[in-house]
Amino acid sequence: MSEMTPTAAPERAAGLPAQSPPVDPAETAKAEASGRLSWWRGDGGEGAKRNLGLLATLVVLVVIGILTRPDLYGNASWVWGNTLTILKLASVVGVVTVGMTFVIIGGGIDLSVGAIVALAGVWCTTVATQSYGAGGMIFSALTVGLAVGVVNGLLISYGRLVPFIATLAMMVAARGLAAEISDKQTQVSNNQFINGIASTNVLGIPLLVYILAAVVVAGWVLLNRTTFGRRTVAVGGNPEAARLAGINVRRHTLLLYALSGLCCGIAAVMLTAQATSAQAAMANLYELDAIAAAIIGGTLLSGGRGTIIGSLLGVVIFSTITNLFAINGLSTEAQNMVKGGIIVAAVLVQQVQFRSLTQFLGRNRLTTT
Amino acid sequence: MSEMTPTAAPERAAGLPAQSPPVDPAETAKAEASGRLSWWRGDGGEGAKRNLGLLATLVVLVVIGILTRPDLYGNASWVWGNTLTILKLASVVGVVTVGMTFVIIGGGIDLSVGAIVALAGVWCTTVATQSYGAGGMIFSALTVGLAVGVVNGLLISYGRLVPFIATLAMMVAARGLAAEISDKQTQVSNNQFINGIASTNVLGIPLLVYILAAVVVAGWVLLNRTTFGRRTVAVGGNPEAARLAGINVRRHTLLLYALSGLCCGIAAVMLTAQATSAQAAMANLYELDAIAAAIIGGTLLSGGRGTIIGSLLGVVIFSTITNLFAINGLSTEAQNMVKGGIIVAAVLVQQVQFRSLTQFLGRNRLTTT
Amino acid sequence: MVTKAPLVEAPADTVVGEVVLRLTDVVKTFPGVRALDGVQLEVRAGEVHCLLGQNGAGKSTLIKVLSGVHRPDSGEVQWRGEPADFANPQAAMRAGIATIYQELDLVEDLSVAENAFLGHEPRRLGFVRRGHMARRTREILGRLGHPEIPPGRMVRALPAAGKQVVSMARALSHEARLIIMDEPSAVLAHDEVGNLFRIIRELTAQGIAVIYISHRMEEIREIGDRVTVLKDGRTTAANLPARETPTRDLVARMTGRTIEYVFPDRPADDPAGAELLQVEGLTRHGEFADVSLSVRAGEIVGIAGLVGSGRSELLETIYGARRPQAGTVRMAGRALRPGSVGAAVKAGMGMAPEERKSQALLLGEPIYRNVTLATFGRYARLGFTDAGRERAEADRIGDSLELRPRDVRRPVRTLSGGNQQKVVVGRWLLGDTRLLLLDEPTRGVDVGARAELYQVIRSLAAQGVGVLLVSSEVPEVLGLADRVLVMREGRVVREAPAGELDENTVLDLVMAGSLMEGAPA
Amino acid sequence: GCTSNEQTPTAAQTKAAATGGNSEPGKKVTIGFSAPAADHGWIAAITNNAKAQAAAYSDVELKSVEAGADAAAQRAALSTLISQKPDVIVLLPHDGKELNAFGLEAMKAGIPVVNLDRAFPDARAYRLQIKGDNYGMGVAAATYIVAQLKAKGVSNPVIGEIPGIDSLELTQERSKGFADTLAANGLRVANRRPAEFTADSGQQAATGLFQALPKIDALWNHDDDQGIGVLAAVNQANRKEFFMVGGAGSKKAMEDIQADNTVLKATVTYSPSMASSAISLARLIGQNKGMSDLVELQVPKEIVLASETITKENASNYLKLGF
Ligand SMILES: Nc1ncnc2c1ncn2[C@@H]1O[C@H](COP(=O)(O)OP(=O)(O)OP(=O)(O)O)[C@@H](O)[C@H]1O
Ligand SMILES: Nc1ncnc2c1ncn2[C@@H]1O[C@H](COP(=O)(O)OP(=O)(O)OP(=O)(O)O)[C@@H](O)[C@H]1O
Ligand SMILES: [Mg+2]
Ligand SMILES: [Mg+2]
Repeated sequence: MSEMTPTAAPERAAGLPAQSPPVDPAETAKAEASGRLSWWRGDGGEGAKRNLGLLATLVVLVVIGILTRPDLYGNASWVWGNTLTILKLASVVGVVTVGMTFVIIGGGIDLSVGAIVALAGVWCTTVATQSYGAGGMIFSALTVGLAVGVVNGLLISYGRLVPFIATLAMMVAARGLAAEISDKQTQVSNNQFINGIASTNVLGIPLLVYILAAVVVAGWVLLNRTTFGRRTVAVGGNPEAARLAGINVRRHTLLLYALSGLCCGIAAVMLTAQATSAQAAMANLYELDAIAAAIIGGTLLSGGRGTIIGSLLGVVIFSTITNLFAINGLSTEAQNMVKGGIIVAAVLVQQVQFRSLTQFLGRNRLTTT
Repeated sequence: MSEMTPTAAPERAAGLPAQSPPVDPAETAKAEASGRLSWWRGDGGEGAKRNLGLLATLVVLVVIGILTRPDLYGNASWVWGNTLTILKLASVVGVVTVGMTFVIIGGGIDLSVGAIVALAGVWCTTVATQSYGAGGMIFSALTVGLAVGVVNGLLISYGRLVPFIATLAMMVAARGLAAEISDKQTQVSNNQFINGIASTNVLGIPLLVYILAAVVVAGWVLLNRTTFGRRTVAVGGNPEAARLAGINVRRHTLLLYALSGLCCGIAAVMLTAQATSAQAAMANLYELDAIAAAIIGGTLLSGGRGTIIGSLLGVVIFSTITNLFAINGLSTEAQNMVKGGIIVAAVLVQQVQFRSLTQFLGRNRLTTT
Repeated sequence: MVTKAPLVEAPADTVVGEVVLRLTDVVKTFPGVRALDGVQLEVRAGEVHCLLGQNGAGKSTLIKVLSGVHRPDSGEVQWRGEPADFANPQAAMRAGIATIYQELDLVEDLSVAENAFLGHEPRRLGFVRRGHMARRTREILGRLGHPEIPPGRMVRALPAAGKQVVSMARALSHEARLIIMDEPSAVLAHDEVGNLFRIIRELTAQGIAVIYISHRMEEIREIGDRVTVLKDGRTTAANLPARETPTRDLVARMTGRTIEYVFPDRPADDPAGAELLQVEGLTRHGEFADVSLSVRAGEIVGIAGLVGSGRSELLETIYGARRPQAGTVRMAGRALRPGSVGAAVKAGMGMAPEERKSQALLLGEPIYRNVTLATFGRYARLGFTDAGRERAEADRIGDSLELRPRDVRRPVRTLSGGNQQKVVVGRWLLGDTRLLLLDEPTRGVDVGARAELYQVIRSLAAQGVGVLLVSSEVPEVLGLADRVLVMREGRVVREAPAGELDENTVLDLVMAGSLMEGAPA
Repeated sequence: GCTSNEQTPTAAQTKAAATGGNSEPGKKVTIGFSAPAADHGWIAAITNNAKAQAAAYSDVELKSVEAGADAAAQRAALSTLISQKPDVIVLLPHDGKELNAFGLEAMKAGIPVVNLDRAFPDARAYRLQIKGDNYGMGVAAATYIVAQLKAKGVSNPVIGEIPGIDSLELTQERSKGFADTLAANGLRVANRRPAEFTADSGQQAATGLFQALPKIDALWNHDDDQGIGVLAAVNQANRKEFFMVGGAGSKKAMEDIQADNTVLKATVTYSPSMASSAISLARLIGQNKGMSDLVELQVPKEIVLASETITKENASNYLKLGF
């Protein structure tokens, strides 16, 4: 079963560098020759297996849901609707997380995402902007997101600011600007097209879910199949090596933050549509959600490694947890305590599952050798 | 002037590794022989210079204060009182930041500090605890802080969780527990000794400032003069090397989080005394303040480098900014926009100042060669 | 700087010649790899026991078993007559085994003294005895022949060679009965190696045993007593006399075949074409000054010099990785934008840097992605990468450099040091590089692969590629290059065709610099 | 300003300065003002109202300091305020209990403190307390809901609740008033999902609530600002089987109630106009005057605004108070 041989240990704990068990080349060659190589092998072997762990966590969460609310889960149409609700709930943070994943893989961090969403949302719902119609609103949201991202990127790549500080400053400043623009009021969107984004279904599936899917697919292709993605991994994994290989590290860093800003712009449109309004305090702490989702999804905070699918699963796990609490009517404080436990358990399950799989395969392999 | 040869470039920007100008062995030997090796060479050369930059930033902030409110700054006793107010404001976050600095230098991160402060604060102000008097309250705050820190440490070092996720989970869980214990009510402290901590002055200086000073001095000694501190740098800077050198990396990591928890316990007492009460939502986002202060102070987010003095200056800069806004009566939105700008400017000033100092010294050295 | 006092106090109960370490049938597997597959080894007090083997043979793994980093799966380790099982590095250190690892293991932001005593700092009540520690470090450094390195200096500020000295100081700061050195000479220049050997002799005179790993046969002849040869994780020959065994025998046991350890012939007629690289008056204060040189298409130009003579900095500056304070770099007559790697690469330059881990490799990424790191853009269409093509190209490079293991999808992290080096050099053998800058390209590469690498470089030159080669091994520079520059303290002190120089002349130039009259051209 | 997109200040919520003898310009009064940083419409309206009311008086100078992120920061801000020697301080504390000590200090220093919205536990810590009735809000909402359900004859009704930030004491009080009143009528809350006073969080909390409760009869949403999101979620989930009661009393909510084309049928007030009143009364305190409609020579010690229930019938009366 060589195609399941793990190639690296789970997330590196503080100070305990991951030791990567290597793959037996002969076995791999054999497997390849006999065409048994499964589709997810090759480039993302380790990531794929980690993602299996996340899927297992998701399944556990759903099972808990079934056990605690058999009445609801007994109803197939409710289950389907609930699944869509979870995905809809995940969609906004999901789009932000895709951008965040690129930034973190590229060795940075973006604390300003929530603020950018708010600024873009507020900007696109001012009376003036709304007068330009849906096109003008979407255009302005995307442009604002992109522009703020570019400023982040410039500060970090050419101003040489530490990403944490630069984006923290941007977070504060962008929320301030959003409050200034909106006069701290909630700005209602009167545009039916925009508001419709959140309520339209296509083939029974909400438009928001399609948008999330499109962004995820685009992100996946960008990361795994393009030179941009390869540079991202190189820049985050070893910036000096990337530089000496002729990659323009600064320009690439700039592009990463711009990408994140653009994702925030998209998210702003989605969130504004959902709330049919925007205000300076919206998308509160999305930065934390996005970073947490990316990291639970296997992205290394220090850069150089991560997967889009993992990040997506991370977001979905978080929104499934929220949903689980909602359908069980848990109080906030109980909810928070349980949530902490679930996060820890999720990561542990993922690791144990991963390790025991490794061991199991290891044992298997040894007996056949 | 070999003793002034710069030893490393300023803060590494994303993807732009610091290049270390090499040292001329002959010159060094000469310098050594003649005993000309100056004090800031050797251990903390770079850190010390960076801290000069932070001081410069502070001075600029004060000058802005003088220019915008000459009426207030004309009054010496007001200036003195205001300085003490700034320090008092900095004291709680300052204590938390000392612990955070250790954790970050050791290669970790602690997102749970605010929550630990809240939990320890709530715990020590329950009716039951208050019945044990000031001693019991202080003891319980410290014990709770320490215990939560130890749990963090165990999860990270032995459970192999990524620090970001483990402490994020703890942040959520500890706030939940605090809400549970306090029943979401604000718990008033009726203990005059505890409340007195915030209102007592000794020799005209608030007790809180003495506490901050004591923690900072202890932190400095611990980091720079003990094996614990030196090993912290090793564990964060090169965990593999630390392990090969026979350091118990896991145990050390555990101790670092325990230390951070203990600092949170101390901060909880201070904050409770200031507010004469505690509640689950207190110390909101202190984690962000502490991390930002440490990083502005020159601590590398990736570990292995940082100074206590830098962190202290970072905290004081932030509270000076807040104070500046207060005395100028700025609105929140303007305040936030300006704050973002000031943060960026502070770091840039520090870098420019640092770079030009480097260049100046470099030129000096060349002319004598 | 000859020392009088003994470097390390020998443990009182040492009997020279007594077997201190015996390994029987030691096996260590990593999932999928048998790194050690039945190793026998016997080390006596007071001897220098050399370990020989190709890249990936298992030498480093073996010493990691000895130093408590890895635990063997089976087999027995006997330490001073008793079975030993070192659970962690601390246990091995306590038993008296000190190790200098192949990859530098220093903490950049600690001082020299703190690094030397990391993990066993002299202390009182938890406080580091800084004065005491500095004094002892100065003492050890002095005996290592480097009194100029200040104990208080951050390791970050030291050049690679200085760091190696600190690593050595750390090994000597323990009271050890056995000191293991994994390719210590790979980062040292000629005179430093002499220094190292002097120290080793002192150590063994005290009855301390030394395990010495190197790919340089001359060193083994000079310092070794007995040799054990590893091949594919097995001992293929044990306890051969180091001085008497013929090289071809050793090589045969390492590789299973015979290899001529010679440099490829230079082409009979001068193949060099038009001037490719012209460097004029290049200066970086404190590193090198007023360097002018040129490389023609198809020419191999070597740069010899001591460690610290500024060769690496020169190469990096030509490549645009550092910004010069004065001088110009031209490729084929066109001046390059200073301080821009992108411009250099676009003009056809490629550089294999000196430090593979920090400057060249993405350790977690697969081999093929490391090999194509500089060229993946060329195989891409409309920004989409072509993984199949990349793997094929990487395979080709792997073949020509004897990379092992050969599965190019393995993460580079799991490769042995020498094989990682091949990946670094291999990167620039792809694509249409017109000028190759090689900084210590054979560092840690075994005899067989080295010959292959020389062959590859020569044939590239034959295809019209210009090569600028920096190496601390003078024979390599003389054997491979057409023309040689000798650098001393940041200046070119001599330039001559390789044929006109011999090893001694170069060494004299490099060290004394008194032959200034004859140079520079 | 309001939850629609108008940028004009709230003229209707400031008391015209031309009524009664008290409006005659008197002794110059410097009022120090501090409220938490505005993170949602209601708090923003508080600050705006205070400023607008102060501007309406020629004899009032308003010195406002932002309260910062928490009680400690507000204390620091207030101490800079005190150093500027105001005649009266109007204070909306982060948390009354946490700032009790400050109130005592200021009162001792001879500066009367007008406590806005959030109370100090210690009566010596303030001169005047003017606040809304959080518990009463819950009572009012529950009372309306109970009456409606009775009128419709619903048995075993499913009641949902969407509070604001759950860790705040004011939220606790509102929920308690709601729960107590329901319990008195033999009802209970089936599920409560807290939001954060913002529209987007309201939308998400409501979406979660709808998943948990496939059928709802009545819903109380604590805050009309987050109610925009709740109504959006109602539309998106296509749920019309219940009626909803809002909270605070925003202009948009009143308009919706009046139009009667959404599930929002009523809202219970908690009006930010109290900030305007606080400034007016602070001025009187500073000038040592009483309230002209009262016989008393001084401003009373405590004023609690009743929470009123706005429905389609009376909405037009309240529209001018909507923020
Ligand atoms: N941590 C590891 N994980 C997986 N495989 C490893 C690991 N360390 C070593 N190996 C594998 O074990 C084998 C032996 O490696 P080792 O480093 O011992 O070789 P070496 O003899 O020291 O080679 P070199 O001369 O190049 O340093 C190689 O095939 C290598 O890929
Ligand atoms: N032992 C040492 N201690 C302190 N500084 C040193 C030492 N050796 C070299 N240097 C400094 O390092 C600089 C260049 O070092 P570097 O090692 O990069 O040169 P190099 O010629 O490339 O040598 P190599 O490539 O063999 O390491 C010199 O300017 C010198 O001042
Ligand atoms: Mg090796
Ligand atoms: Mg070099």
